[in-house]
Amino acid sequence: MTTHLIESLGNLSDPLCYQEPINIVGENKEILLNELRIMWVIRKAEEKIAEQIISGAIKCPCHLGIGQEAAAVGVSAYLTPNDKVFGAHRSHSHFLALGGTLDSLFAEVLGKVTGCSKGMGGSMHLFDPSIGFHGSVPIVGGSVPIATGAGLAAKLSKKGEVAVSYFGDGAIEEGAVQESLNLASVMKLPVIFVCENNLFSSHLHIELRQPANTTARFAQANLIEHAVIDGNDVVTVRKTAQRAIEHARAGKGPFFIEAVTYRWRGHVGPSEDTDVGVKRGAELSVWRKRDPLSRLALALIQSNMLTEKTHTDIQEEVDSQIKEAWQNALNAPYPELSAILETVYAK
Amino acid sequence: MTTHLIESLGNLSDPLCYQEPINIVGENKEILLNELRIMWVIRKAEEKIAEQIISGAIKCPCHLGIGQEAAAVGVSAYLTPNDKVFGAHRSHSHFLALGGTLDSLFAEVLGKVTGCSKGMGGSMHLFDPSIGFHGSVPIVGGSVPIATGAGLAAKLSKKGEVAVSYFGDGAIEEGAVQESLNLASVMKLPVIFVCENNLFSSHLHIELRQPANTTARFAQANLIEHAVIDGNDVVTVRKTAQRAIEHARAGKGPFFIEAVTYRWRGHVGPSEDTDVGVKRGAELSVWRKRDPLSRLALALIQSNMLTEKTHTDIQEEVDSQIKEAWQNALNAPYPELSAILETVYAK
Amino acid sequence: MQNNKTLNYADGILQAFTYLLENHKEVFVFGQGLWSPWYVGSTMKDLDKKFGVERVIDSPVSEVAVTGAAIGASVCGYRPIVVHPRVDFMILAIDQIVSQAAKWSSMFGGQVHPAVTIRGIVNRGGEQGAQHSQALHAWFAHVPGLRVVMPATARDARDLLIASVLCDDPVLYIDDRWLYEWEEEDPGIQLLNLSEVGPHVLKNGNDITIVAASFSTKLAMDAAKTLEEEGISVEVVDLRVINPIHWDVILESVQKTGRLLAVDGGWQSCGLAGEIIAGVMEHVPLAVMKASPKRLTLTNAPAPTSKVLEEIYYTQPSQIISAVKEMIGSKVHV
Amino acid sequence: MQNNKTLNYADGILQAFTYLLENHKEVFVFGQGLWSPWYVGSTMKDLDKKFGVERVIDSPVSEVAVTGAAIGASVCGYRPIVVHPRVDFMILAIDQIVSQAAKWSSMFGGQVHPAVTIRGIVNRGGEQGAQHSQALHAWFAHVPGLRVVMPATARDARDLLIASVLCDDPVLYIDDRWLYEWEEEDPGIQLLNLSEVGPHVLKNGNDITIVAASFSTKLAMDAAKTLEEEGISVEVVDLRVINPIHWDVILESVQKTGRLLAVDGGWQSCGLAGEIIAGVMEHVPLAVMKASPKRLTLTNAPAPTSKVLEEIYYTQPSQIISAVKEMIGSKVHV
Ligand SMILES: Cc1ncc(C[n+]2csc(CCOP(=O)(O)OP(=O)(O)O)c2C)c(N)n1
Ligand SMILES: Cc1ncc(C[n+]2csc(CCOP(=O)(O)OP(=O)(O)O)c2C)c(N)n1
Ligand SMILES: [Mg+2]
Ligand SMILES: [Mg+2]
Repeated sequence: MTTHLIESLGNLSDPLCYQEPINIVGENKEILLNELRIMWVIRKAEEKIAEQIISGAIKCPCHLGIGQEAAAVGVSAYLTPNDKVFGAHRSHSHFLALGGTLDSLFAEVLGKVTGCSKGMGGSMHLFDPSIGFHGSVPIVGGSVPIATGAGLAAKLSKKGEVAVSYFGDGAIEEGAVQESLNLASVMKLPVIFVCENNLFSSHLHIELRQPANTTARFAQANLIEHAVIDGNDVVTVRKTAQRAIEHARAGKGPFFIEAVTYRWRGHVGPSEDTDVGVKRGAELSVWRKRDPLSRLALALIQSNMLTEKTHTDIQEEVDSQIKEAWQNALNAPYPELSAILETVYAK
Repeated sequence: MTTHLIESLGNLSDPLCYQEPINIVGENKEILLNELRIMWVIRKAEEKIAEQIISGAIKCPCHLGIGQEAAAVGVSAYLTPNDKVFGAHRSHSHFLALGGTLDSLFAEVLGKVTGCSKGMGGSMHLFDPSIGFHGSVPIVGGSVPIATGAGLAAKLSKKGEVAVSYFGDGAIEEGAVQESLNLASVMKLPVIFVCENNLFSSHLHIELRQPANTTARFAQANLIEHAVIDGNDVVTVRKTAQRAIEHARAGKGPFFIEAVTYRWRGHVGPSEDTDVGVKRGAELSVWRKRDPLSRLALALIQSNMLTEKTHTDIQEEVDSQIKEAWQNALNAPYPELSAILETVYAK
Repeated sequence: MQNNKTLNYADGILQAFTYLLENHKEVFVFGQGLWSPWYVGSTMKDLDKKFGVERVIDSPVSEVAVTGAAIGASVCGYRPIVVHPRVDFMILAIDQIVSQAAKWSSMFGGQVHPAVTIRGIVNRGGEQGAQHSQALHAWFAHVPGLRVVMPATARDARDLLIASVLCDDPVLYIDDRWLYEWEEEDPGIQLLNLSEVGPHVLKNGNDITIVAASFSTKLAMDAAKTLEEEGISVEVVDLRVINPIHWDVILESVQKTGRLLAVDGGWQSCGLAGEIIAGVMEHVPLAVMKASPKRLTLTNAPAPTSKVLEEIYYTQPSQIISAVKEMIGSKVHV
Repeated sequence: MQNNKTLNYADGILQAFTYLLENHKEVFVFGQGLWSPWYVGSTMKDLDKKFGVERVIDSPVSEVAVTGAAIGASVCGYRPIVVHPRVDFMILAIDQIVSQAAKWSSMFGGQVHPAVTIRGIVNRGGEQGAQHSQALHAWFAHVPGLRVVMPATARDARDLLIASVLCDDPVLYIDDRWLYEWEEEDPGIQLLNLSEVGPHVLKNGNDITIVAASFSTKLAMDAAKTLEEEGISVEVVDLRVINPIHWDVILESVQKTGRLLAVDGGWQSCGLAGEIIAGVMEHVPLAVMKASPKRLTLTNAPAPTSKVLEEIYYTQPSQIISAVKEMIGSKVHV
């Protein structure tokens, strides 16, 4: 096999491209409508969080993934609760896409004991093994070796489970991630590496941090099967993830998905960072047109699978779910003070 | 530019290949004879060290590079004392090839104050800025970021200096090295990365540690100019290094040389490790035939640039140098006890 | 800025960077967030614009390579300042700091000194949680070969940063965001020789010695003020440089007061406060002591996020006040 | 092996690995050098052959990924043992140990416990030099969330390794090559609950308490033997678990003897010996103390290579003997 080195994202990084409705030919309507609904849940949950940071109700640092919803939703489609998923600082979408509840997310962000991490984690430390979400942490790259180890566990226990490691284009610059790619490859571990390449690490564009704007180069160097895709097209993501998961479940080793996307909000918090990010101000408005939600919704409408009315209904239903969950979270109690010392060691 | 990913060393890792005399057509006789002589100095110095470990005179751990002499000699040809060279645990050859003295090497290995590190370093910590050798350290991969920083210094001072970083095929598995490759590439630093791929890290063959037996994959992934060569052919190494150094001096960024070679002795100490290394027992005797010294000597003899007699003379001259240097080192004093505390901070 | 009557800590740091970049061409700055006001507050505002992106270099998310590269540049004659926006991120580079920078002088017989300054910021509170709140200065103070600087005051924030960078040894300079607004009068830049800088008495007193560093010094000063009003005279010794520690001022103070409270913003076990107690108790005669020494440190747990928990997790001046009263009130344990 | 009358430290470790791999299918071993007797002496001999390369896994030179992967496997129900042939190499993985393993339980509200054991070997002397000689246990003892085990005796080497692996918390298990030949009588494997294991009195005495761990405990025992012959009765308290420390046995012993010498093979500043002094002096009434406490630690410098320097760099029993005599001889400082 001769592989050509991928040295550029090409059109995938050009915000003027991939703005049209996504291709849903042959796709199942219920699945698509469900994906649309989950993406709305994620979008609106994060908008709620943005609003509540501004209002002062939320104090903890929140990294919003608005604009990046399709990646998590597509990746989660073929995962089961026995699979082991790990995230990072920007993981609300990963958590919700797997079925994490709004109640437990909002409560966690507010530091309430009903939160998914019992109020001990906040936005950057989410955890719910019942849905297969085994933890997100904000040390960049920190969870990638851990996810790799979940892959090792899966390999040892021979039940066909897979591990999923979400990280960003910045994380690939960490040695921890590079070592993990080699380890997963040489040990043929069932790990799906999902790099959400949103072109930025904090304020810095990838071109200022790396010699090329694609990260799949490292999958190639480590002889890991890979795909570089439009991360804002939920169907493409889902199909790619299916391939990746089947590959891993079959014992063929890791798979690397580079999902190209863009975040609409700033690195942390609700602002847009257009004054901060090098290159960002000019691009953002164009990138907004590569919206994973409206591109799916429009495709559904054009194929008569969705009416404007139903679309509005979905959004209103989500709005009321969010409202209720937010209220529940507000009403929930804070952790006992003793939790600080009681959670340090196992009982 | 489309680059094909190098997924295998091919013949370069087959010890049955590259056994013939090296190609010296058009080469300068004096240069070649000098290279032959330096390789003998390195070989015999390390054999002396091996002998003196067995005798009990040397206590400190020594990693011998017997069989790998050509890489250092070839790389050093176009370097000046203003360039900044960094090594690792197996750096006797790097030190001697730049002109480090036998006296200061032997004394260092014996822990004497006349050693190149004043007896504070031993075999694994060599230092002589007067020849451009700025330090070797045994934390695997540890000096690679440091050499990268010497490249940054060279870039800032704009005098056309280059940095050289020697490391092994094991070191490429360290995150520190991976991060350095990206940093050097994106900042276009004048760093020559020299990976002496001897196929082993301690007892483990590269095929048990990485999905492919070539490390230049990582140069490719980082868009670094590179060459994969027979590291036991001093002329090829020298010509490649010339290209690399010119590239770096011209401000075109880093260069990665993968010099394929093999060590004849064990990972540490004088034994051959044939009972220890996975795969090693069978290969070693064949690899001995890809000897960098005899392949050059034979080429010189076949081209009438060298007679058996002169060759013997060279070796005898080296023998007596070694004998004298060893005696000097034995006679030298140990450091003052106060050196322990006096070297911790600058005065 | 130089002529202001008062100076705050953040401006002190900014002045130091400005002074260094203006006056020393071998100084450059390297780290994450330097081309954007990211994590470092106003302490590095517009340095990139003033001194150029060649000398104020933003970096990939590669703590090991960036730190190591600065060390490499330092052994080639530069005086780089590496910036880690959090101590938590800095520990990814710990091998380069501790096994490389701290050891090169010794390993090579004193022939080379990595004159690198590594700035790590303690940045906590605000529900940031366990991985974004660490203060691990005790680790670095454990290691011979490193100098570890923890300024408490605005002048020290500035003058000790300058001294760190001009010192030939590898220096870890740790500042705390909770101090950025702390002000004091400013007589202007003082050039100090870092190896001569030791603890100093920030406030005189007779009844008890509180030894602290960085933000804990501010807590101690706040507590001392309240205690003074209640007639208890506290001497506050600000450590400034926590490795190597110059003991004289500390020992003299405890000799005088007979009581020692060590306050530290790091964890207790094998921490800085314990070091102070051990060093004092080894050298101040037992008979001088009027009370058992005591330490106040961080709660022995990772940092929580929830604000209700943060409030009890971090030491408050009120705890210092109670501890002092207990030590003064109590007789010597007999 | 189980029925031997005596056991040495290296065999103790090997027995523990064997016991764990035989009896607990969720145990596996991961690290460098496991398919060859590399650095680990006889402590892991032929485990790969006995239990297969699927469970005794040799690894690339990737400390971060390997350690992190073990943590990952541990949160999925396994009980991995990571092996770092030197503490110096282990520190490359410190972020995974300290910011991940130590914090996951706390950060996630106690819902998950990384039951990983990380073995780091102190392997020094033999002119290996500054980067191959470090003993950084004080760093790890500083961190809540980690349990840190430092066995001194052969039985503890075995029983505490088993207890470490069966404990649900992340454990750092640090053994010292200089102890591998140390023997003692062996009553067979004892299953212990690690959270209940604390310091114990290894030798009774009345005149002074020496507190130590790991190889320093052996030094203390050697010194105590000589001192006993000279009529000085030394109590040796072996710490065994240095984080979290159970203080009772230590405090009781010093209460009894009135004198404390802390001996440690790590550096002094912010080290383990200072922690012992601080913890004791906070709690044992001043009036009980018959002499100022003292500590003997590593020379405050990176390890030299030259054997003439190594000889004075490491603490010798003779230094303990002199220190004890000075403390006993001297009156209380008044
Ligand atoms: C080890 C470490 N270094 C730096 C940071 C600061 N930091 C937090 S998020 C982030 C950006 C990471 O970028 P990327 O991986 O692309 O994820 P994105 O924010 O784009 O989702 C950085 C640098 C950190 N949290 N951890
Ligand atoms: C960080 C670290 N991990 C492990 C080791 C142990 N070690 C010393 S040399 C070596 C092998 C390195 O292999 P390679 O880089 O190929 O160099 P070679 O020995 O083949 O010259 C290893 C694993 C070390 N010194 N440092
Ligand atoms: Mg990104
Ligand atoms: Mg090698």
